[in-house]
Amino acid sequence: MTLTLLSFGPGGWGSTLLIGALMTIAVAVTSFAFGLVPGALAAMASRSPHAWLRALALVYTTLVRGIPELLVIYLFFFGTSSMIMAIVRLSFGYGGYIEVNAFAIGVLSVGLISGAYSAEVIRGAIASVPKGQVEAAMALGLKRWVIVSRILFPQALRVALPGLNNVWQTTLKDTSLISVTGLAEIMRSANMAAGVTHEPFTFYLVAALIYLLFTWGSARLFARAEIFSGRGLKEARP
Amino acid sequence: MTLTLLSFGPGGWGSTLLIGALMTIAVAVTSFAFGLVPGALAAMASRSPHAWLRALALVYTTLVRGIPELLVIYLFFFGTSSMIMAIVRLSFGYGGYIEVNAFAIGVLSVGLISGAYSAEVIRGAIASVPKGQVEAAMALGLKRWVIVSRILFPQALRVALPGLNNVWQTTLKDTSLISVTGLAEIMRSANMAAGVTHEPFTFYLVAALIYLLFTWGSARLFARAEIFSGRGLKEARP
Amino acid sequence: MVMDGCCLAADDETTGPDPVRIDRKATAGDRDPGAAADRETIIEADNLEKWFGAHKVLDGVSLEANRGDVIAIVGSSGSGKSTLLRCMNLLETPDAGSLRFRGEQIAFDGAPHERARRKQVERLRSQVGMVFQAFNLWDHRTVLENLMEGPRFVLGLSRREAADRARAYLAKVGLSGKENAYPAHLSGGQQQRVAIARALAMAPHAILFDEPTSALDPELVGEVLRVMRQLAAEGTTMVIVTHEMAFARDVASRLVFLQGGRVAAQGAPRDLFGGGAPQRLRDFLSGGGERAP
Amino acid sequence: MVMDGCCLAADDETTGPDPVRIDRKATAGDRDPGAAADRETIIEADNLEKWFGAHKVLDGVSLEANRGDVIAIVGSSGSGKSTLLRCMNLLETPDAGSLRFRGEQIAFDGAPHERARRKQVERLRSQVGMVFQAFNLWDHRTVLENLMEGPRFVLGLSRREAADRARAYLAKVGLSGKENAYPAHLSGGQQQRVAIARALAMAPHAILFDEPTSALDPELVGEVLRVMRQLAAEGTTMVIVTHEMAFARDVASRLVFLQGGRVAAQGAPRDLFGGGAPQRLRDFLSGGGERAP
Repeated sequence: MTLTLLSFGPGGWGSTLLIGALMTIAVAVTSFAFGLVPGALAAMASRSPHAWLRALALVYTTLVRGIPELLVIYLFFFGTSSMIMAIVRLSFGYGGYIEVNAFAIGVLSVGLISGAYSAEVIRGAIASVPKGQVEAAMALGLKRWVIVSRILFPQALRVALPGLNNVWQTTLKDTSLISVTGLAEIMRSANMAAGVTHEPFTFYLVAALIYLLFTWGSARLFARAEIFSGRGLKEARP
Repeated sequence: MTLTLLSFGPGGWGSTLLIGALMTIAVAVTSFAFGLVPGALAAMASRSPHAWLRALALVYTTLVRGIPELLVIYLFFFGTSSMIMAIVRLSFGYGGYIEVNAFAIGVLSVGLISGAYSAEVIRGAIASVPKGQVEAAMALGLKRWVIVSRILFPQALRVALPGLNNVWQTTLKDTSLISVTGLAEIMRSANMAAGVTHEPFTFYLVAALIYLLFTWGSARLFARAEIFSGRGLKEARP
Repeated sequence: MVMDGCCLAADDETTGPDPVRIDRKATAGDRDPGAAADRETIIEADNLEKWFGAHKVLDGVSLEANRGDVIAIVGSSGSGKSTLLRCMNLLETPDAGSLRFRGEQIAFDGAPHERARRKQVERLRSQVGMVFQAFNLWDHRTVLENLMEGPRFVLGLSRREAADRARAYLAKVGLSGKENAYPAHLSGGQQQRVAIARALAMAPHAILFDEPTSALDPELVGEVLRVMRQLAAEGTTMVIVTHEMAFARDVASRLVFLQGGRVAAQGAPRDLFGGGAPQRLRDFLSGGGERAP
Repeated sequence: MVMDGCCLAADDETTGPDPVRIDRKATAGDRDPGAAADRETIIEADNLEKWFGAHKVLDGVSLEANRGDVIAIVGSSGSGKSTLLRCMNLLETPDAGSLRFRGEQIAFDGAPHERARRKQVERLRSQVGMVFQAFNLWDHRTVLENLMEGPRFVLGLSRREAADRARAYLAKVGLSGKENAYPAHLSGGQQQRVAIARALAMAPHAILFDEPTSALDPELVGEVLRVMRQLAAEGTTMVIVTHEMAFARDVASRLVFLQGGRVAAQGAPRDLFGGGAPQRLRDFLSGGGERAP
């Protein structure tokens, strides 16, 4: 019976779950990548000589990290729709309810959460690059962007990878919370299947296995990236 | 109007929110404390000479950390109620629906999540205590539990506190997910108020502020504990 | 720098004002009315073997420490001298051989009654002090608390009794006034003296010293050796792994030279530092070993 | 150990087979058909001042490096010698004074046109090589890539041209065959020679050396000094902060002695190492300074 429920044929939820799994990957990758932007900006701001930039970075990371992820999503969901409705009402006089795009809200909110954690990882990684590595590049007359892209970034990435792996895993899991906005990712798909079939445990278990598959697979990718970026280190001697 | 909504009088949601906030603290503290038990056990198991104990600890932490928190709660909620219903049906022949206690399920699931993260913190903290500190105690003939409670534990705690602070903050936020089981903590209270008043943004904002207050307050407590446990370190010289 | 400092410290030991330049055996005999052969045997290690993986660190070492003995164990690094010392209070468990403490056979790992064995080992350890190279003071406790821990929780003294005893031994190593300091705020030499006081506070039958001055800056070696010299003069039974040859020659009643996990030579320092030493010990003494004078 | 090794290296420098025992000024004059006074001035620092917080590190230092000069800057630690060197390619920005590079005035921080200033500083730096005490090779790039980075991204050479040039300079410092090694797999001496080749690959008008042998094990100092000696013999303009007095005496055309952020003495090494030195320099040379012979 369980196998029938999970099949791809009629009466089976296989295709619903598959589409949900793909949607989860899409949201997670987009959110994580999008989150690297505020993350990198906040990391740079926290190393800035300007106190207000440092304060801004601190407020961003502290606020986002101190509020439950689910609440951040709710705030964005209702905040954005209220704001858009207000704008539309003022501009066009239309006062009805406007549904905002769940994918966009999801990426925005989960991405900003992800960014708050990336910021700390990136900040630490940049700080870990010895000053002399950059000075040697400056002494050759290399331009600033060459130094950042070819010296600072590759060396910081090496240190950042384990931390970014953690942030990625958290982001992947956080996408499950977007299910509350109605986006049909794997969690929402399992929800629906559970509600219709009255077999919640089965479907949540399948969803859990899919998440484990994702975290296991991405951990392997990160491990490879770490080996690659660690080339040239003493321990990596052939 | 917002002030009326938040007041403690009739038509105000003040008392609902207050009770929700207190419930959040109760669940969070209980879950965190309960989580220290599997956390400490897994930490010890991961240092055990027995391979199967190490494997068990690894499976526990990997599984729980790889599955979204919300899903862990769902699994426990539906898993436990199915199990209890099955037992009751087999024992007493009663086949109706049995609601399990939401507080208990919440503490059980969030506590086990918390424990998976505590495990890593505790393991690292124990490993950080220099071997010589324990050997010096053994050389005096101190009994094992005296060494653990008076030498190993206080020194490990010092190292563990920042990590435990992180775990605590995550646990506090994770309690918001228990709202899906119907437990009236702050998130659920805000949900209800939002649904009745159609002012979701206001109530989610209030809930967010309450969480920030909690994280800020507990961070201060942890900072004090760190200063206290750091006495005797070189940097702490008066 | 290192060699200079070391030589200075050693010079200090041999030429400085020193009231205790005596033949240890003779003094011990003087204090003990019986003949030397009658003195109680504290620790008796017989044919100890110890493997670390595929490497045999101890290859059948026997050693007997009688009351009042000051035994210096010397040898190059890797000769097994620290392992031998650590076996003597079972911080390392020997793989073969036997160990007797005041005549009582000590069981090793795998003994039938694990609980009984552990109790026996704890009892043995409480009667044999140990001073480590890295001091190993508990850095979350004050100096006084470091000294009180053993008397309170092993000997069962009250907090007040333990504190009184701790203060007495702290005075003995010249550190009165440091009761409430934390170890991290003391110099290395002071820390090691506290560690010696911690061992003394248990009133042990013998004290094992595992390279007690090797982690110290050269200028701090002297203060620790002075305390050890005083203990020797008072008849304390001591087994000392050391690189301080001048100290070993002056203070030890017996010198044990380990090489490759075996006792390559042993005897009175007078004899071994004279012409009577085997060639390989002479090689070691003439600078082949580390920090030899 | 440290002192011994250092002295050995210095001995090696003075007594070893050495084809380049020459008066630098004279040779420079020989190569350059004009008179010494006509030689081009590469770097001209005038009355530089630098504060670190409330501490004045440079207190009005002037220094002129002409083409072919080998200037050794000596002085005890804290005398400001590294800061002076780092000011000369604006790794540190002086607080007062002026700096000219081949006659062109270099603007400091706070100049009206920040963008123009940065371009000028980058141009200056590309024409002045720098060798650091800690080598500062990029450890995520191979040796060859370390040498290619500047030629490719500053001088605009193609990948192939940069690789050819890199190989040539690698051969010059005696490290052919190490092209694909990563810095972490080389000895300190080899790393420093790669760092020198990295500076040379930019064909700079001058190279600044910031204590190039201070981070090296004593037995590796010689190989780096040998390369620097060869560069000097070829007429490379060099400014060297160093503690290697024997090397400074033999190779430098001019010795600059810094004390408390001021030039306390300068002149030909022959004169300063002879009787003509002021008392404080003689004190420094006779062992007051670190690692002086």
